[in-house]
Amino acid sequence: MKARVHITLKNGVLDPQGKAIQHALDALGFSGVDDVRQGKYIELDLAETDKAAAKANVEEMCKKLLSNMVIENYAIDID
Amino acid sequence: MKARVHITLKNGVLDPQGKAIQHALDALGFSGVDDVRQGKYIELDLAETDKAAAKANVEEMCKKLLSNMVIENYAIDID
Amino acid sequence: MKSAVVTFPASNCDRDMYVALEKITGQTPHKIWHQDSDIPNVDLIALPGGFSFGDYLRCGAMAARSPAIKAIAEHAKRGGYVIGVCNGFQVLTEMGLLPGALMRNASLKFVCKTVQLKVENSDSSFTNRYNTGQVVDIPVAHHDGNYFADDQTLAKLEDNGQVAFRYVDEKGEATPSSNPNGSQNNIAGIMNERGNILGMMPHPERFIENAQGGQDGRGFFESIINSLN
Amino acid sequence: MTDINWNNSPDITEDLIKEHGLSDDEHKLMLKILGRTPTLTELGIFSVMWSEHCSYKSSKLHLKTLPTKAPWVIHGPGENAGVIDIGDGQAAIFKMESHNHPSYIEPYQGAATGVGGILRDVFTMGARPVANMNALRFGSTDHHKTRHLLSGVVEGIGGYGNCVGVPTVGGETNFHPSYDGNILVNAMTVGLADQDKIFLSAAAGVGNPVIYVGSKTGRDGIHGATMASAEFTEDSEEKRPTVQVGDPFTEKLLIEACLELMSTDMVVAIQDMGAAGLTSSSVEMASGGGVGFSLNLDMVPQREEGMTPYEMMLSESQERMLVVLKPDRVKEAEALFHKWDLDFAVIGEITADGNLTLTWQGNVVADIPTQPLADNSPEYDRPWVKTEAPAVIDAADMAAPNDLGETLLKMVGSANLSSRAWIWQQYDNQVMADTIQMPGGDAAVVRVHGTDKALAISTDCTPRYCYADPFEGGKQAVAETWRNITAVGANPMAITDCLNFGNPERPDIMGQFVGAIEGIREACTVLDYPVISGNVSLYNETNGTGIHPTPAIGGVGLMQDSSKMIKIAPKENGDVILLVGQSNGHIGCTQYLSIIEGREEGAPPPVDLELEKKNGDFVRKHILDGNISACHDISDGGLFVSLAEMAMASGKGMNIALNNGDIPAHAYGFGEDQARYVLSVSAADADVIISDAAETDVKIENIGVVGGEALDIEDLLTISVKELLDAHASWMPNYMSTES
Ligand SMILES: Nc1ncnc2c1ncn2[C@@H]1O[C@H](COP(=O)(O)OP(=O)(O)O)[C@@H](O)[C@H]1O
Ligand SMILES: [Mg+2]
Repeated sequence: MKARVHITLKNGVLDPQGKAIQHALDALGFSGVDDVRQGKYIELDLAETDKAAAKANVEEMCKKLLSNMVIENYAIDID
Repeated sequence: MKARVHITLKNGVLDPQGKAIQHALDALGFSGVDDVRQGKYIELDLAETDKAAAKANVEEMCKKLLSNMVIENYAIDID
Repeated sequence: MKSAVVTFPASNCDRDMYVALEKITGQTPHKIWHQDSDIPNVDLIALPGGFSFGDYLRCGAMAARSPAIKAIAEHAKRGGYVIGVCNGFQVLTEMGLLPGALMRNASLKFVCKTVQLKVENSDSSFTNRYNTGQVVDIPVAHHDGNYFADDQTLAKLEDNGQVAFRYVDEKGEATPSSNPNGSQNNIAGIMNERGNILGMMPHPERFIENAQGGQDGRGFFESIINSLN
Repeated sequence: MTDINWNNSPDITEDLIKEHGLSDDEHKLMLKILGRTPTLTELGIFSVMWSEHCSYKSSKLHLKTLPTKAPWVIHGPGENAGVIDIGDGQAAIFKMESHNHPSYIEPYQGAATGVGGILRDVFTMGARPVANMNALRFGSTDHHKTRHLLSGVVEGIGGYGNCVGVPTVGGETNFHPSYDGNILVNAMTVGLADQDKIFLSAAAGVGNPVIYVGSKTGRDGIHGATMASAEFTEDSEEKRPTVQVGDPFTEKLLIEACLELMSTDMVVAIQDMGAAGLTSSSVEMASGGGVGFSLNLDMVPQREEGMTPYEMMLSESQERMLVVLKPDRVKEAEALFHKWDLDFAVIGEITADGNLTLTWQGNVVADIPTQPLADNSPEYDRPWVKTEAPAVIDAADMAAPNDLGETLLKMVGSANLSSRAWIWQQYDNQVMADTIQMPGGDAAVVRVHGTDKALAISTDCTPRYCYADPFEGGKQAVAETWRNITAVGANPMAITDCLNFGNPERPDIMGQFVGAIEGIREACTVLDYPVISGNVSLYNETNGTGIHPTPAIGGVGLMQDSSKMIKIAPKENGDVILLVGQSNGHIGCTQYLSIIEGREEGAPPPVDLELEKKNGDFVRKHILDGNISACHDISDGGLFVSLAEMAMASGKGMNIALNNGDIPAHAYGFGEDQARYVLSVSAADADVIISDAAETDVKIENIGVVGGEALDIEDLLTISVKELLDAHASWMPNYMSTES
């Protein structure tokens, strides 16, 4: 079973990487980019076969390690 | 219009981060994690209102800046 | 002063910290391996710089979940001194012992150079051998030293005098160009409310003798010794 | 002979052999050594072992002529790195290596894995790495790839070196159009060990276990020959990248684990898996010890599924080592590696028959006698033609610039002479807390931890000299490292070289190679400064245009008392500025000619090695006597640039008056005559030095004093130090922040 986790910065948290990308795109001549935010994308291969159990498990992982709750949000997809 | 870009390592390319995360999860007692791969997730706010045009534009950005075509793949969603 | 230095797998300033503490305290520091859950009874625990777990995922994240961490937190709870330098600062924020987070440098580049720091308040256990407002030279070397906290936290830090060091120019002004990483309010180091835990990005342990380029870092360690007496 | 039975092995066709780059003669030799047709795995092994990269077939003949011995040399070329005696039972171990091609393809990972590779060469011998250096050459600043390559390479070097905790303390950086299609990334590591704890790769002890430690093996870096194996791999959905990705975290663990292992007495032999990974490491260990290796490839830790023996043997996955242990110590060693969270696998044992025997899934897939494979590696005497010596240019034939001040400003703010702080600030140059001379000076200096001693390190090469005259250029590269090391007060001990050239099959290129080697040989001989390790990188060529010949030299010197070390910044106002050496206004091949006149021609400055030695020994003696407070050698840009650099380093001005006789001022000021130094000394010491110079027949002149806010050269120029600093500091940040 595969879990896909998106970790994004909370609103209001400064995103130096996103800002730098936006700047670089601009310099490369890409106009009309109003905002860029960079996050992390993590794919997990799980032995678990039950969807709900997998989700609960990955939720734990996010809280304990994968995301820093002070600055980040996470979203989990299981398939 | 929002574009979401996933940048992932090509198959077979070593992913030191993913490996380290897998290891850390294991050390925290999360069992049954067979593989972890880490990628980037980039959200762009675009002024463009035409979906096809936006996609073509972001595709260019991926090739020119956002992804490293030698070792990474990218995938674009527009909504 | 009895001290201990923690080593995570890819700590790389642990020896430097150890040597500095040994030279300045005249006592041999203890070594704590990240897997140890029993730690020695000491006055000060130092979390050194480096890359703990490769700085993968987030700097200090995996280190903050190591077996030794619980005991370190208990030591802090008992009022024992804890310092985190560079990666150690990142670990302390990841542990939740200090507020805020350290983000990628605004330049997105690793930065290694000597910076000027203003000692914001010489009342603390970590700064009492300096004068308030004194400008000292200390090197930085990091990729993620861009201090971030929400406005409320920031205001609290400032109001409580928890900001220990700030990046400044030679005149002591906290200007944008004297800020090596984009930190909010030019923050280089902070303390907890109780005043027994400090985290800072610059490396005082690298500047303890003139051959290294300066010795302004000594005062930091001497302050801790002083506050124990 | 063992039964070779790999039923998957394809027919070894002529085409397949061609694809593996074996010549007809090499093919015949392979058949003779084996006494039969090879399996695919064997073909792969022969192919990589006999590649230019592993066999040095074009260069061996000439490399043999280099001086490699001195009483203080413990191990010269032939080991993973060279070893010198630095007294008190301690040794310095160092080597430089190229990672040019990978860095052009993928600058970050190419440079990062280059650093990883050279670190392994050094710690595999038992040394703790204490300093990294990097010598970089990029294409023209106008070339559309240069910014991207520069930023990626620097980030990669920092990303790797910073994480493993080894300070990157210096290097050099040039831009020249000859590198447009072939950048050079040369990395050097210096390590320290106790002489009784130096480890070699020669295996011994029939029955001893062979251990694999470090990262798992993937399909990384299986180069040109990939096509041959593609049909045997499961997935072909996407073309496999041949780029290797570095994992500095694992490298750091590997350093600590290996050094811990080597502090015990468990190890018989140890070798990193460098280029050609498992193949070259096992062949070298076996042939070096005159034993055989029997390996069970099923035991190799693998990152990917369905890997074939061919792929496992040719993989260039990083952060891996091969160790032969004493037989009863496997459990202990395993526990040690597990403590550091590293893979540990017994993959075979030492055998008596001298063969590399590989089994996989119950079948023998290769069985090669290693001695003939190693000993019979091809050696070519490639035809070469001597580079014709260019005519000497006379500065008197050249118009003088209108404004010497503006000229100097333009030079210090040029691509090739401006500050490299933008680069070195991305490197942790202080970790380990023993760096006592950081980038920006003549040589980097790191203390030998816990002692009064220190090592001085410098990498140098002036490719434009080498292109004009490989022999003089080769001499100059060696002499410049020697001079830089001298200028900080250290005693130059030995060098490593990294010889970057174009296609050796072209006689003119081969002539450059031969000429440079001759020059290096002569310089090392006269300066008593042996070559103890090195690396050759050929075929740096695109569309028939080769790079400028670039024999990068990495020199290491020793100081007994690190408190005597000096830097380039004058200390006190009123100090006297002395010029040591003969200034002839040599203008050919200079930075002045290139930057100001846009010309690259003429003969390079000749290098009088006896004079180098005399002047250098004189300067060093006075540094060690405590008579000199700052010293800077004169190289790129000549006297005026050296003076400007000293003024910028101290923030103090200078008042200089020249005695240039009938040499035009611009030639005197920007000429690049060799064997020269600028000293800053107290007035009292100046008398001592000048009278000693008279006695020892060293040419010395008092040219002025330190003071004021400007570099003032009487009748010629006045520029404020601030203006100089602005020009010098801003070029690279400005360049990197503008888009191509
Ligand atoms: N790529 C680099 N990395 C680190 N330091 C560098 C690099 N390139 C140049 N430097 C440093 O910049 C200074 C000037 O370099 P260079 O002009 O080559 O010195 P020199 O002429 O004395 O050999 C030296 O201290 C050198 O170590
Ligand atoms: Mg020099």
